[in-house]
Amino acid sequence: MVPVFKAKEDKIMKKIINHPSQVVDEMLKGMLYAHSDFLEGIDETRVIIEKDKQPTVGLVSGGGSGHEPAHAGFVGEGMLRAAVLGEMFTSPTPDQILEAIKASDTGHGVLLIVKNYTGDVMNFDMAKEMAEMEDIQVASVLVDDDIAVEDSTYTAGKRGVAGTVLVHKILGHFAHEGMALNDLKSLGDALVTDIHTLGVALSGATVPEVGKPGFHLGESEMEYGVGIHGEPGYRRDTLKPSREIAKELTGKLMSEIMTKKTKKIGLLVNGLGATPLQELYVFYNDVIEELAKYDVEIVFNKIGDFMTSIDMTGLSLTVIRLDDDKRTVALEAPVGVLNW
Amino acid sequence: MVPVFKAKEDKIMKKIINHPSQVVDEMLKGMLYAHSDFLEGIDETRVIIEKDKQPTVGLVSGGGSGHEPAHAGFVGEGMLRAAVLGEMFTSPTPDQILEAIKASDTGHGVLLIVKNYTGDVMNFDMAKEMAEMEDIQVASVLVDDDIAVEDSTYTAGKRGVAGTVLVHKILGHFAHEGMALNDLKSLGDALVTDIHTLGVALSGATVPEVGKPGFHLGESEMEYGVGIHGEPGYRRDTLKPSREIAKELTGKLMSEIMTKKTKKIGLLVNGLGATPLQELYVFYNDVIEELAKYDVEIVFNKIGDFMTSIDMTGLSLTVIRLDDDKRTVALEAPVGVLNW
Amino acid sequence: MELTGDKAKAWLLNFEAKIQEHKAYLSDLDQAIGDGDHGSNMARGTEAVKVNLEKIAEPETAEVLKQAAMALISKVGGASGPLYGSAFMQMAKTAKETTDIHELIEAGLEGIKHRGKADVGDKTMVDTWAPVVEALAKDALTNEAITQAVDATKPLKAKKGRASYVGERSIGALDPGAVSSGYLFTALVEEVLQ
Amino acid sequence: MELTGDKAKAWLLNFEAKIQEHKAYLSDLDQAIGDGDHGSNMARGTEAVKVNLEKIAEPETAEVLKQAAMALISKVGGASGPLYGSAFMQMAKTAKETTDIHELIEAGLEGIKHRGKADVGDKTMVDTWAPVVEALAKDALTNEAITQAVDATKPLKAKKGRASYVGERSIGALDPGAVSSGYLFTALVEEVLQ
Ligand SMILES: Nc1ncnc2c1ncn2[C@@H]1O[C@H](COP(=O)(O)OP(=O)(O)O)[C@@H](O)[C@H]1O
Ligand SMILES: Nc1ncnc2c1ncn2[C@@H]1O[C@H](COP(=O)(O)OP(=O)(O)O)[C@@H](O)[C@H]1O
Ligand SMILES: [Mg+2]
Ligand SMILES: [Mg+2]
Ligand SMILES: [Mg+2]
Ligand SMILES: [Mg+2]
Repeated sequence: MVPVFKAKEDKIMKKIINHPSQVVDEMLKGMLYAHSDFLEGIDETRVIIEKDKQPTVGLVSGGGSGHEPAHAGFVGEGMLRAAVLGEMFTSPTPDQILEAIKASDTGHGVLLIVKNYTGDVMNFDMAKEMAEMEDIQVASVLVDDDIAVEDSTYTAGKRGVAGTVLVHKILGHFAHEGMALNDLKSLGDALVTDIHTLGVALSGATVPEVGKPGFHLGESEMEYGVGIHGEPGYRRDTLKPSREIAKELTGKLMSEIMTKKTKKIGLLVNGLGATPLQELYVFYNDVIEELAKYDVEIVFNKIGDFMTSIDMTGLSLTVIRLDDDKRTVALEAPVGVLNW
Repeated sequence: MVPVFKAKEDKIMKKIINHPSQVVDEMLKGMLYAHSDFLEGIDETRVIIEKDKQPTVGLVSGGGSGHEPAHAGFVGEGMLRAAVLGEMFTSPTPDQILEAIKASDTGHGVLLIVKNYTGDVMNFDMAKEMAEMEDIQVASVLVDDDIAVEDSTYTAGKRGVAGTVLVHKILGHFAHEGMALNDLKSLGDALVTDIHTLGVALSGATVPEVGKPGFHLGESEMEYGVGIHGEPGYRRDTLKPSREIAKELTGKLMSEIMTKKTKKIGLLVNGLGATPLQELYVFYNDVIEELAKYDVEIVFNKIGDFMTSIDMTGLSLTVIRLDDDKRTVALEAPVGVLNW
Repeated sequence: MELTGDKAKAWLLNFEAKIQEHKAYLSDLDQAIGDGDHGSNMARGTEAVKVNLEKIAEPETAEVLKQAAMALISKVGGASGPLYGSAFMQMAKTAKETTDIHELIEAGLEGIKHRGKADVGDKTMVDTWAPVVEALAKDALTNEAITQAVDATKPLKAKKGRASYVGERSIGALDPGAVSSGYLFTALVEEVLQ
Repeated sequence: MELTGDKAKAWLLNFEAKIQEHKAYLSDLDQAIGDGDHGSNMARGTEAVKVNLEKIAEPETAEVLKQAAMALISKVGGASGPLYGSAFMQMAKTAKETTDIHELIEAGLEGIKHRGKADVGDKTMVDTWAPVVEALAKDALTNEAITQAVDATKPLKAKKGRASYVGERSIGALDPGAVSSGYLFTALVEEVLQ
């Protein structure tokens, strides 16, 4: 019996797990035990899929584990058809994605929603090529909402973070309404250009198999612009009051979204895993007061943990352009998933 | 500008807040900004209440803040009519509770759902007496699900913890169906004897105004039987694998619930605030495997953060007896609240 | 001895000052066997008492006690709010008939016992109030008597309130509510009895 | 020089051993400019390669390379899985026509470039593979040449993959994929070329 998990540097990792290498599989088993009324697994894979598949385009998403409730918590009627779970913070492999695609297709094709990371893009691309060889229609939408990262030919481009969940919800609604694959793809491609996110961290995330935080922040430090895998951000600073964090994030996000003369927006305040809900609301209060400076109407909001980074403390703010009311309707539509 | 919050011993508290003394009010403002479509506040109080009040018994709950989403996250159609928010970890005052009672009454009376702490009991009692003087029918149900605490005439009795949320849901459903106050009270009194909870902590919670954790656990320590305000538990131990924690908690809880020849149960795995959802599922997996030893059917489950203790890492497991299918129906019924 | 309105006001303002001074100490005591908020709870409450009392130009005993009760009930919360609140509410009611200090404090003690169902020896504020009432009956309340009552909570095992959860581990610690009540009565000695 | 089936198998088993030995080092390199999983990704993948290869009694070059590709594609994930996987898949396809080592590795490089769109100088595994292909063309692949190629990634600024997020801060660090590719080619030198 190994009662404690010695990490590097002999630090003990405080987690309720059995063994670092078993976390993903045991979590998956736990999910299937808990939600077998409407979800099932696919043998020999780490795919979680709806039991009851409507004859519509199937939305498949996924990525590394560690972002729970993303993505399995969003599988169900009106959102995703299947989620593919990779190793912790590591994209799933093409064969697993392929199984999810095959099982999700009802003859209407499959839409992949992929977060923009080199690994995810390549693995989903390979799966798409394999599925096409099996004559399944597949399209994909790439989400790259994280404006902390420069988008240029000299980088891998912006990352996909919490805004991905809004893409799941909006496209999931239209798929559920019977929209065709091509139309979903065009709608999705336009949508992702209207979603922008910025995150801050107060501490790094600890991958169980690594055993120590991905980065270390000093006792009075925070970092602006972190990614959801412990990617470093654009600035390290002393810990600031919520009001100032709200000011910095809304400022950057609004200047991005106002390039399109936006009149209506939606907000997503996303906890990164270990942040109390009370802090998300304190922060939301500051965001709203900050937004009084802008001539925009807030027509949608969502506050909670949606795209986490294991046990990171911090949050992200997502702003989505909602001038097209159809998007808002899609966001507000009832849905049969666990964690929306 | 005070960028960092110096706590006692000059440790800096890492929270996304503005000032420790403003957390509750700013959180409340954030909630009201976010959810004004169906929730409203009552001026000069910290009460959050449904806008649209059906002509039924109104359920009022509340307690200290720091347990978010409890209780405001459970206000809405089919659950609570109003939540009264106290200071952090401190029961609200009778005058605030009275306002909630007055605003919740539609002539069918008000049912108070109170967690069993001396402070909560006395403040809600005083409010009840005041309301009765204003000719409002008021009954109350006391929740004391925490079996970590001895129940004897020599203690304040068992504490009310995460199981309270199940009481909200079940009684909320029947209130919504039009059940009368007296019947709700009897049903509730019976119900609370069938709900049992045990918690474990891997770290203490930090009340913003205190600035340091309520208790300190060593690098490789955990504590069994903690309360949701940092009350100490029944045993401190070295950190154990999830499987063993599941064994200890299910063992104690099942021996409590099996005194009634239970055949059907429901499970609630509740994160205490800073525990990643992935760990809750790993733990749920172990609970299910542990329960194979017992001749019971699991007919309901819920996994997530429901009754937190600010930023405590750890979880609680609640077992509820569901031999009466009406309870299960009530738990499964759709509901118009934020965080169920 | 009589509690005039002026004396009542002076007493409670003195109490407020003592609570503010010892706020951190009270919370530390509560941290050890409770949840660490007794200092901030009492500070919040007595500050509200002060605000209410400062509005009263011509203090009248029952009114002073009632304003204190209202402030404590509506600002403290937790266990101590209803307890101190009930004590002052009972005192206010009694003050309509008599302003004898012994009878008033005795009424306060009844208010606490009625609300909290605690008895002497349960390691609560009752363990300060009860000996104080006895001493007042003999006209013999001194700071020494108060300190002695407060200190006597140390060896007790808590049977009521949050401290009862720690069981045996409460032995050896002072009860925070007994200590804050101690300040109430030292203030009484200073402003009224001396 | 020809890559026989036996040599191919020996090469990949040697590669597996090197990866397992340097697993922690590879993850540490990745921690500095990426997400710290390159060691465990490659360890998981090459272990699967070993399992697949041990099942082959009479190794045939194309089959060995294909089995390696399948294992890498289905077990690694992340960025390195599809990249190494595509490399071996291209090598397997080419091996049906020629088993010349230079041509095989060149095909592998094409697979990586096609999949990852990276070029020489982007601070990726391409910066190991490209000089190796050139050296093989001149029949001059040595451990020194490999080390030189790997070390040359240090001063580069990452333009592809996760390391590109850290921008300037990637300068001065070795690229983990370049290092793991270095082990691949040292294994080639040891098992095939010497
Ligand atoms: N049932 C009771 N009767 C009398 N006094 C009590 C009772 N329960 C608690 N107390 C007193 O209240 C004090 C704690 O008050 P406080 O910390 O403000 O409230 P809480 O326990 O709700 O945090 C205890 O030290 C004790 O003196
Ligand atoms: N576009 C690319 N082309 C070639 N190699 C790449 C590319 N992107 C990343 N790499 C290589 O992959 C390595 C990282 O692999 P790994 O850590 O396993 O995957 P991930 O970045 O998904 O965590 C990098 O060190 C680099 O050598
Ligand atoms: Mg990775
Ligand atoms: Mg308290
Ligand atoms: Mg207290
Ligand atoms: Mg990596």
